[in-house]
Amino acid sequence: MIRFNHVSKAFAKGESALLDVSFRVAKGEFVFLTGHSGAGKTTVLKLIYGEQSPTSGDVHVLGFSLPNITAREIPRLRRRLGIVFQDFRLLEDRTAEENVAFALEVTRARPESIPSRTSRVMTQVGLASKMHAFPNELSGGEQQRVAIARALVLDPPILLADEPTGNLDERATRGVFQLLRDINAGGTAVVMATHDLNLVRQTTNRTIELRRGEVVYDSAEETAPREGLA
Amino acid sequence: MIRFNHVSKAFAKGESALLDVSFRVAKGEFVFLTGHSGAGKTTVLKLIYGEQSPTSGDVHVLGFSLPNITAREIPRLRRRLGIVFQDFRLLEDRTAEENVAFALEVTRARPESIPSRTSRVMTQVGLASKMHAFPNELSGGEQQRVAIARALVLDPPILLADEPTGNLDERATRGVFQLLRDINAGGTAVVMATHDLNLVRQTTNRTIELRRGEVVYDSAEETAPREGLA
Amino acid sequence: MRLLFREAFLAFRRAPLLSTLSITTIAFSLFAVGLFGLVAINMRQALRGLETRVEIVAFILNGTPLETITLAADDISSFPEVFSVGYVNEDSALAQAQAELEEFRDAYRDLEVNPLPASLEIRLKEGSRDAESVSAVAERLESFGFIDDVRFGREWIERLDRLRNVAGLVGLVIGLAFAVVAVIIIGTTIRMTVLQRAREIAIMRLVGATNGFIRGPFLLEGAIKGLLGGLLSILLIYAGYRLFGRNTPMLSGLVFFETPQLLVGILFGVALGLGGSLVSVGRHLRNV
Amino acid sequence: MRLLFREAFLAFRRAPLLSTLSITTIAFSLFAVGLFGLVAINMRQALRGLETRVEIVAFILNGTPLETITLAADDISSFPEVFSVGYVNEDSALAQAQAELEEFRDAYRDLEVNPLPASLEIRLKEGSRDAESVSAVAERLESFGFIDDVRFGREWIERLDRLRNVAGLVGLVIGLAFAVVAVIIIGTTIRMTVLQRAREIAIMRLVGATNGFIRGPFLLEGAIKGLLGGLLSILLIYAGYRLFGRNTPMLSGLVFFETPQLLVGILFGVALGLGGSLVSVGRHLRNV
Ligand SMILES: Nc1ncnc2c1ncn2[C@@H]1O[C@H](COP(=O)(O)OP(=O)(O)OP(=O)(O)O)[C@@H](O)[C@H]1O
Ligand SMILES: Nc1ncnc2c1ncn2[C@@H]1O[C@H](COP(=O)(O)OP(=O)(O)OP(=O)(O)O)[C@@H](O)[C@H]1O
Ligand SMILES: [Mg+2]
Ligand SMILES: [Mg+2]
Repeated sequence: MIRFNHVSKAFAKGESALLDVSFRVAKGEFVFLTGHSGAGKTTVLKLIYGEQSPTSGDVHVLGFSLPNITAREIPRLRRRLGIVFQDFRLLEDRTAEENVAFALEVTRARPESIPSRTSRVMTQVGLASKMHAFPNELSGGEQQRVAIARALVLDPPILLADEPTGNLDERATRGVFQLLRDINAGGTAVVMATHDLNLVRQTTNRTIELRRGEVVYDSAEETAPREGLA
Repeated sequence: MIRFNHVSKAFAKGESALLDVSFRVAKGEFVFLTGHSGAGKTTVLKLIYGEQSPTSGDVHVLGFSLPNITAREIPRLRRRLGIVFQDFRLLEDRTAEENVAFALEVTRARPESIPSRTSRVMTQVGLASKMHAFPNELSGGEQQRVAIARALVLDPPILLADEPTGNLDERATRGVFQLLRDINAGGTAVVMATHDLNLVRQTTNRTIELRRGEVVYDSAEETAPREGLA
Repeated sequence: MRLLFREAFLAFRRAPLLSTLSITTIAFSLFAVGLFGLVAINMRQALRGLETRVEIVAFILNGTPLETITLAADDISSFPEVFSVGYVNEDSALAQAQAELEEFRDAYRDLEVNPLPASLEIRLKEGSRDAESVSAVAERLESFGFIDDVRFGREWIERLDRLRNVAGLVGLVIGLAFAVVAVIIIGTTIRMTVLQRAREIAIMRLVGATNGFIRGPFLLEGAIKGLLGGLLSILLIYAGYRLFGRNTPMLSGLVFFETPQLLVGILFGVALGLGGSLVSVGRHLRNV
Repeated sequence: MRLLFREAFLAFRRAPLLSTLSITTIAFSLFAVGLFGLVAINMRQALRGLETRVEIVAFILNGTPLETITLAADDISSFPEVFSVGYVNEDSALAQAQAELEEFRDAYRDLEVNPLPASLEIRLKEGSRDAESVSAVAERLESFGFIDDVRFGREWIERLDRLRNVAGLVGLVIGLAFAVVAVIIIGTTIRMTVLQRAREIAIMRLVGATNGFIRGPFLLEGAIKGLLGGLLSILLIYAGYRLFGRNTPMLSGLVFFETPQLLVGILFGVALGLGGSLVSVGRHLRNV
């Protein structure tokens, strides 16, 4: 479903966020993306949903391929991805409910189905009582859960989650994680960037670790030498 | 230094974020503020720096007293507080360095001293190499550390930190926490809202726990019954 | 479709200030253009009034028999440029002179003989009142044997011609200048709406909205603003017209736009709003 | 201070589009006001030209001795309203009439006796060319025994009076309208700058910036924009003046503003920019 092929990403100022990164994510897999702050986790996700373009190498997602993707194809790609952004990216002038519904409207879902689908996910993330609050009337953790709800509501074949539990307490974190696992059990591939190592250690899910833009560990390739790790 | 006196806070829509909260923070104390998402941690901090006003009760900070504080006094209060916001609140069109320097300019610090003070705190948070990057060129954790640097640079008598490690990996979290402890050792009172219970458990610092807007536990009043805790 | 309208109206509710500014700008620009248009229309009207006074006077030799004159007059009225031919005999010429030329009434009062000749007064059709046609007619008149002299105030007609040209030029230049400024201001205003909502647009694209989907509400919004602006401008112009017309009795008989002209104005407003939106949003979407 | 300027200029670098719009709006508004001002000035100039033609003609009874006339002329020139007195004898009156009144040249050609009387032509001083003063002088002239009749084109003078009033009124109304619109547009534009930077302002307040500290750069920014807008408008007006003056030879002798007037215009621009900023930022800071 996702394939990184010797991907590097450098920025105008000469800093490089990714260096020769290669990996594959199969249908229905659950992958943790870990690494220190600034290691390149968000950059990997941005390449998947086409917000950034690789400097070299190529990325294949759901049959689309970067950097050759056309401007027309990008919306089509994104509508098949559920994305939880690290900084939430909620529309400030819409209520929590409208933010979630908007993702459905964009994909031209049947209008009758929108209210029920929206309130179902809002309940799943524990925000049924905050449907009509605007983002600035929500606590940090509540905003994060709205962002998660918006990604879930699409029932996408791939879910990308960037630090989806950074603002959540332990209990809420466990809840969200369980939600992601349920969805994954339904066949959705999940890529979750996180530095909550507790979470990572609790599970046997595949883990890809980045360090300064390089993949230094991939549990799926345990046989390969874990270079760079002390 | 900080005193909450039967403080309640309700919002227009009738939801109440705080209910009869009372506590004191003494000079040089280090206090954790914990609680589930939406418990009211951020609201407590907003009341301290005067972004919100209590619905009933009063808050005393550094000789100022809410809700009776005048519009003129608020800047004077805030210039004596270092604040790390949960959502960072960086100026988008200034570099990391300029964001930090701005806090000094506002307090009318001597212009000659600004560059050295700025680069010192940037080094302390491990961002010496990112001085000239704009916020949107920084990773989530890097932005968070710029926000921390901006709060530290003022050498304030009180430091308020709202979830300052939510976007940081374990190592960076330890670093930032150590930094806050060093500053606390220098006499600065620190109030840190967090749900990183690992961090809380590692230390013997005072902890105030909120639940649905009520103080359900305050380690300084261990003798009092811990109502509401199972 | 319902969604499209909801989004467009949401934009008004969310940015009432910017929306008001856009509408005001469109209204103001159309108001300015319209004002000049109105002045131009009224000027043309006034010139037409002056033009009707363009006439050729052919003095008739003393003693020409009346039948000759009548026949010639018939002949002349069939010239393609000629609107009417009138005969003024010696006595009425004197009466007219005394009535029109106050300063010489005294002088004429004492006259024993009438020094004025009879004449034919020829008025021309509306399209033939320029210097060229008038000269042509005058020349043909001179070929009649009984005509002594032909007068037509050459200078006055040439001045009218020039006035007409200048008025047209000035109206065109100022109208164009205002239209250009209007388009610039509208474009910038809408570009600012777009910029103000840049974060929102960015988020929309991140959740997979197509450019068309994003553009739709903006275009509708622009068109609605243009429509409102157009209507407002007509109100303003009409108010100005009434106010001005009321307070300056000297300028009575002012005319206002006719319905088709008003419709064109409103359509122009809609086009401005739509065009401004299209350009701004298009550029923004291409650049991001 | 250095900080203040740095912040103000940063604003330009950061929002070149909005800054340009503000400057353009100010320039455009001043341009409009200035244009009407210029038209008004030139109109006044033109009216003054017409006014110099306001004269009173006093016809003299046939056979009045020249000395009487000369003495009376001296007397008349000492009237406070009178600028000059000229004597026109019978022969020059005829010559003048023949030269000026083309259509009656023929009529006069055949005259054996000169029907025209001699006259005194009296020009008035600049401040005394209104209908009232002219009538007063005319009345006093009529009291001279040898004066037959006094003519002064009452209607023409009254029309001039009315034209003067209308011109003044129209100029004032349109100028005011444009100024009001200018202030509204500038205020809204700056309000939008403020709104666009609302997040920034909120953050500044959160780190303890006082209202004065926040307001400073905005005010300076407004003043600078006003200054630039004022200069630009003068450039525009001058360009228009040259362009227009060049292409319409009929309107030669147009005058431009003088330096003090230009300075007032620029100051007005600065005031607009400053005032707009003050109001917008002030309101925003109060409301948040
Ligand atoms: N637009 C940009 N221009 C320059 N450098 C950038 C840009 N975006 C990211 N970077 C840099 O690339 C590196 C990787 O960033 P990325 O956001 O992928 O980190 P991350 O792993 O998500 O970190 P975090 O856990 O803190 O969110 C960082 O050092 C960052 O400063
Ligand atoms: N402006 C507001 N209007 C209405 N409700 C609000 C507003 N601000 C906060 N709330 C509500 O008050 C409650 C407490 O919010 P607060 O931000 O203090 O929580 P928190 O403890 O900081 O949570 P988190 O850990 O998720 O950041 C939440 O339920 C929130 O929805
Ligand atoms: Mg990241
Ligand atoms: Mg919070």
